[in-house]
Amino acid sequence: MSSGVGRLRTGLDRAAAKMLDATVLERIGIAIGSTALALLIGLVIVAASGYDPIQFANQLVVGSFGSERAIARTLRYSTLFVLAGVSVAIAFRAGVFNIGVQGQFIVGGFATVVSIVSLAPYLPDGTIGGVALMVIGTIAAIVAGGLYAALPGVLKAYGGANEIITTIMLNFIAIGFVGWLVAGRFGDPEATATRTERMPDTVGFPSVVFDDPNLSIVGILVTVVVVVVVAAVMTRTSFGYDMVTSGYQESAATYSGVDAKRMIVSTMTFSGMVAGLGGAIFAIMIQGYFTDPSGIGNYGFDAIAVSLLAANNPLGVVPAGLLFGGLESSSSHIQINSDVPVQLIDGIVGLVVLFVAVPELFRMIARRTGLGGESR
Amino acid sequence: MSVADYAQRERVQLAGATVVALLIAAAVFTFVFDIALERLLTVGFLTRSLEMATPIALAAIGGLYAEKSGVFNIGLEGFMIFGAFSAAATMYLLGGTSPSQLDVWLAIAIAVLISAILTVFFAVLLIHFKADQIVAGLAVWFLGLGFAPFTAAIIWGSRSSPGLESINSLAFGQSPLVVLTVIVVLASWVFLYRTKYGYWIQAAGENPEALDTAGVDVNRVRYATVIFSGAMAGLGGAVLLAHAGNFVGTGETMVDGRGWIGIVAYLFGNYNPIGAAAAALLFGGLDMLNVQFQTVGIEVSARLVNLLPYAAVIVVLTAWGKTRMPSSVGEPYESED
Amino acid sequence: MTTSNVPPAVRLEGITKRFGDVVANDDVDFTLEKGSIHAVLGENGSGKTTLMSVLYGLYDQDEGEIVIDGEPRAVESPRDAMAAGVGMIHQHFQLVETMTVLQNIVLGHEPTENGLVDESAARDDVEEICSRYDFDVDEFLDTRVEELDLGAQQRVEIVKSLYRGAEILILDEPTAVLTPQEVESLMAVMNDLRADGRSLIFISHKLDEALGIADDITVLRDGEAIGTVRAEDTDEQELARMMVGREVLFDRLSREAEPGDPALEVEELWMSGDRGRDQVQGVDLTVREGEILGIAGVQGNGQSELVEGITGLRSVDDGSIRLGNEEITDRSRRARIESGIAYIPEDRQTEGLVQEYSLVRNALLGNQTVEPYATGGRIDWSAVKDHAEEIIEEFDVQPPTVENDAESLSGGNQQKFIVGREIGHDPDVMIAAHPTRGVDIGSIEFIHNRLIELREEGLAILVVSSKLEEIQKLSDRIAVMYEGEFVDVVDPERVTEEELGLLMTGGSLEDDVTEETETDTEAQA
Amino acid sequence: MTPDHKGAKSSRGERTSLNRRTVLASGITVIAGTTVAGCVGNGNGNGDGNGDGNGDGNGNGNGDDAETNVAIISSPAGFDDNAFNDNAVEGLAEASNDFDLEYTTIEETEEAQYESIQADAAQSGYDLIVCVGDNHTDPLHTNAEQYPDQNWMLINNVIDGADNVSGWIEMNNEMSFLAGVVAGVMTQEEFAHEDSETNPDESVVGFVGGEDIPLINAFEQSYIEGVEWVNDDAEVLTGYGGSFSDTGAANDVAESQIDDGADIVWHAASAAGAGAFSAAQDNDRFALGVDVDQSVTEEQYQDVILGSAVKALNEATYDVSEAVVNGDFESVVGEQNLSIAQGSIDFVVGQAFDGELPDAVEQNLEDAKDGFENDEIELTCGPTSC
Repeated sequence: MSSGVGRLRTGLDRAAAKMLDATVLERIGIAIGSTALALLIGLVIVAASGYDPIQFANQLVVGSFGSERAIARTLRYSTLFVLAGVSVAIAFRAGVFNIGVQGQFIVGGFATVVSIVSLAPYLPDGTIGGVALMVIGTIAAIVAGGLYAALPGVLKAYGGANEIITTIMLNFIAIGFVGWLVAGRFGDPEATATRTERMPDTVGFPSVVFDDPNLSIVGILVTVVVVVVVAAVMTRTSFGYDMVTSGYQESAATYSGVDAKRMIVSTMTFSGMVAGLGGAIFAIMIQGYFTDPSGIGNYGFDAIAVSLLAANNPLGVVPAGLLFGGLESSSSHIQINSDVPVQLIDGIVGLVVLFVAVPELFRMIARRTGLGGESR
Repeated sequence: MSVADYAQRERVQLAGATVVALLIAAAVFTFVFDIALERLLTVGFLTRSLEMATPIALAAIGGLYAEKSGVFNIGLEGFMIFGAFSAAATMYLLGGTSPSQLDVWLAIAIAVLISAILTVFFAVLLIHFKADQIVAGLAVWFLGLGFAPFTAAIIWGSRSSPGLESINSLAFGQSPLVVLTVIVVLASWVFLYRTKYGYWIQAAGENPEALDTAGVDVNRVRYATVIFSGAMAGLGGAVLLAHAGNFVGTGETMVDGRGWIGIVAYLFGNYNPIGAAAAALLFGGLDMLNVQFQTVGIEVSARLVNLLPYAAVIVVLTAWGKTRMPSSVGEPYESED
Repeated sequence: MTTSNVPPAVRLEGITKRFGDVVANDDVDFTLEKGSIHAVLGENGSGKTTLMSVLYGLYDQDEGEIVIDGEPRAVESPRDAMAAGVGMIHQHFQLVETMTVLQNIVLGHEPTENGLVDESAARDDVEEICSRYDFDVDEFLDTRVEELDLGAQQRVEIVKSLYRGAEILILDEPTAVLTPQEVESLMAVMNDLRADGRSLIFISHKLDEALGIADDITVLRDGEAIGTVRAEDTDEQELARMMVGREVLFDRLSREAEPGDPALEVEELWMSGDRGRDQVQGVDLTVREGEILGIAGVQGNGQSELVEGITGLRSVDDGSIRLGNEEITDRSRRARIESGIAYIPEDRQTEGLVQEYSLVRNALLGNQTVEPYATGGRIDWSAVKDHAEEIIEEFDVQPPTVENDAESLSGGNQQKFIVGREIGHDPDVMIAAHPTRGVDIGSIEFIHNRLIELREEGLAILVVSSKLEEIQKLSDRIAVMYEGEFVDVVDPERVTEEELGLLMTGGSLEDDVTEETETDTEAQA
Repeated sequence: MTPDHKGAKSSRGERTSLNRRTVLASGITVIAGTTVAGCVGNGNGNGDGNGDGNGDGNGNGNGDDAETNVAIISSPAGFDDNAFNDNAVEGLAEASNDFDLEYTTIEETEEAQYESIQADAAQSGYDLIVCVGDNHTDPLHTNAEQYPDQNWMLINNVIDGADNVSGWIEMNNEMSFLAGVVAGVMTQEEFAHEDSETNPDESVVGFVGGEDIPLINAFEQSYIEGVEWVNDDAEVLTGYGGSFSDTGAANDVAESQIDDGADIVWHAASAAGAGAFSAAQDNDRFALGVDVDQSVTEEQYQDVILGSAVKALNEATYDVSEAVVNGDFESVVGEQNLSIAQGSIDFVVGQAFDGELPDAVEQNLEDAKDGFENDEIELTCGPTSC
């Protein structure tokens, strides 16, 4: 019985490795192909349902990159998708399947709000106090996200509990438990809706470059820094080498001196830290307080798709996150400006993900059309 | 006794211990809160637990077959959504807002058929095109969340259907679909462990080469199980709908995570159809016990009690973590010929 | 055995099989007479298994014809092969571990009644086969395959083929995983099968086995059939020449330097393994500077565990390990690498290399915390690349491109790369487990010479191998391991292969080959 | 959700509370068989031509050139809830029939996006933006200031000091109280209709909540107070399904309560509430509807829906739209109430029970309403939380 988890890993590893095998160019081709094919099918459905597909396509573009507001909106979503996507990529790259990013994101964001709200009275008002609070809040999120991810890591490493299942369960638990806290102990008695107290006004990123209350260049910069740091850790440090090697071939990693169990825990922790940071950005830059987490978007789940679209490469997560951010943003636009039921966008995202999973399909298409004589 | 048998026995003991613990907890509660036990453990409680477990068990059986044969169908949730929606749409097309019982049964059958047809595409992507099973399965969920409400909006002008019809109960208030599920569970156990096709399914997941060299087409077996898994998830969704009587497509839809719990159920049940059904019943029972607590006024936060099954899964996986997963899950099989 | 008026059981004519640019079988002819055993000999990668896979329908030949019992057959799948009466016992058993022996035997050919598998009918049939050939398989029909040892699994495989009505049996390197006793009983079974009129193809790279059992021997080299000879008309030297294309000398390499101080000392080591407790039972050993200690033994007698215990991959239950004067028993694998233990692992495919990594990235494997490749956790890739290029240069790794993925290299070149990398650690102790397994002859010699050179340079080397000639050729002393213990320590100059074989299977020797005086079976090495 | 505009128009004329049922119900009477565009409105003012084909269905021939454009942003529960959100949309649909007005629905279920989507809508040049749900309050604080020339309508809260926001507080507590009154009366009566009957021997009623959140807790508490106002000995069984969309969960909660003796169940579970109705139907008991006349919106359960506690949210959106059309938005700025005193919270008898309920129901309802109008009844909970 003992090898169950290991075997699951091997199976999934192989699937993941298959994605990694593809060359960079091929990956990009597949990503573009998947997206194009999914959009094409989406347009056919739009037409079949009696709407104007050209109009719809136009709104997709306008809604994502057509105006300053649209771009800001796209970047706002993308920031979260990229952070959550990087978090997923870290774990998947190391062969640990962290499906719990959503939960870590929530726990992180909640930790930010709680720590800031409770410490605010003890710190001076004004910018300095605000910055201090934000730093503390962000650290709290990173710690909380890391710990919440470390738990399934420990359970997997030392208890043999399949992390795919435990992290899914921990998502439910995070939503339920944080929701309980928000509705009860940490709820704002003054507020009529279910939410915590608002963080002080001094907590918030400055609005420079983008004239959007929920997007700040600071958030984008933090995201970029995270991407660069994670990419550098993966490719330029011993820890990253240990991690990625564990993902490719656990036995070789062990041979080279990696403590597999500790690696699982550190990978999960690292992944959760980034997810928690995403939660902090969400809380500080966008929300300003914390609500019932069941109403927070599925960033952690979509991030799995983002990461896989990017072949679990932290740098690739950026364009993939932009794509998802753009789709999400145009869905917002389409709501305001068209009659097409917005669920269609969710469906199209599903199609993108589906096609991303099937590189073979595109290789076949490439072969059939003679666009690239790719041999397997 | 083999390791697997031993663990199996531990699992049975564990399930027994859980039930006993729950009963003791219930007894303590009744004492502390001065509530009569018979108010808590009613026939209705049993009926509802069974009904709650039914869709989960069906999806779990489907997922279990697919995984036994080496294909991880993580898209159960999505197929359940499609199943529930197809059943509602069929019922509506057959009988408008007041379909007959025959329409209900027909709708269930057609929902299974539609889910099976959708799964054929999925199976081709997984098996022929060697799609990444995790990602493709996740995509099915997204597709279900998107296209089922979308189509509902086209048909009804709303993501939720108007009230349709739910299935009539048999004697003692039991749903015929619960009976159907019990039959499916038993039949799938017999099929898996007592027929040659069951042998092939097990071999396809454990050692596909062995099956191939025994002259059986591995991928054909896998196509069959994957399509079956979609059909069963679809049946689960249709059963859910037939119990509820209308389709709700808002939020996470009426399926609301049951497909995921289905996966957990068969892992919990260690890939044994009866074990999976028992796990589904355990989850259903826990959920309904929570409802009973609320009804009789035992003051526990519903939100927290709702988390019990999830916590239980984590504890059990950690303490008895070793689920025997078929060796070749997730690997596409390519016959050498 | 050959009868001229009966058509041969199998005739392969002009079989050619290509994989991409690689020609695995080049216009091979092969004839298996009815009621005979025909050995197919060849080095690893010579095309033996490919040829048999063509016959068994696992591969389609690109050219050529398969004639079975005088009839040309299109064998496109194992199903076709079985229909023609051909069964194959693979090197990796084709058994479903979680299913019972009986279920495995009948898989794909289950007798059914009312739609259910008729277990009792199956049982009767299988028991009948077992009694005919005196197999013990019927004693554990309801056991799960995963609980059987390899020898028993192999017998299950044979019964499975017979159950499917195979008249022609292909055994792909059947002895590789067996103990000598099991090999003996396999030979007896093969004899019985032949006597019963079945025809057998026996794939091997062991000359003595082929000579011992076969009627005819066909030698393959580089995908071509070099020739077919009658076993009674040939000898080892001729076969070896056919296999490798030149004379092979089993010469020991001379040594000059005297061993120095103890570099590695193991005392009273007790270890558990995957198969249970006490896989290593109180082993003592010492390897001195400038000395090669060989550990001989049949696979599965605790050598793997012992090596893993020393290298830090597996925890020990009791005892101590010292490197020089330092106690390292509780150190992690990484700490041991850093303190100077190099390790050529048993399985280069999964342990020694990351297949999808380029050679540059593989050059870092194990060196992640070693200067100058990594300083304070930061990797200096240019230093790593230089290192990779040095290895390639010095160890003649082909093709000499550091950007290539490890998986694109042949086994020998992979192994040379690993040896080069491990030596690059500048270690005090080198542990080499099966350093030349599955490696071509040229690379074997290269690796052997390097190990000897290192010994001359004062390195303490521990070599584990199941190849006796390798052990004899390299070692200054040979410790023989049996059932978790060192049964004896012998002088390679004074011991014969037969004597070693006897020790490895639990026998004991006259005192004259034993080095010094031993008090008991727990030899002080 | 195309309104039955004949019904809508006629009902507009009769502004008495007794006939309000037709108003409240009209919007959702013909759910089935309408097109999507009917649901999301008939086009909009942003140059989108898709609405044209469907515009006629709403009796609005003006296509895209309407004078007045209104946007409505959902609460986190989203549209298609057959209750709260749809009720608000309903008033706009009516207004679009009566005036040269068009509306667009914007569903946003993530609270974090409200600030941004409100701003997006404000930038798109709508004459009025309706924000459904208290969750919009915080973001609207910012946006009302940010877009001072934009007319806003906020349902469930007010923005203090903002002169461009019409804030509507619906007295959910009063509505819930009325439901409790009816439940409290009916559980004591001996009453049967078709297969269903009450159990006069025991006074047990049920409450089925959606998610266990303060808003719904306020419903629960006020309902209990209503029941106890009628009948001190009555027992109220309460439970939450944990979701606003999982009908099965609501069904299980209701069944459990009915098992335990409840003969009347009321729900505050949005779309999931249908599960409570089916539980009543399957177990031959009765149920009460919420927000709108659910004997109309959930017609197949009309034989068990004794009546519904309703609020004229549609009137509120209608009225504010009308004010905007007439250039008279100032008249609705500031705090507005949907209350019993205003005649916009009421209890309507189910369509299958017209004239069948015992007189005690009407009597107690009148007493309760009088009690509210005369400030004689004090409730523990406010309209949105306790």
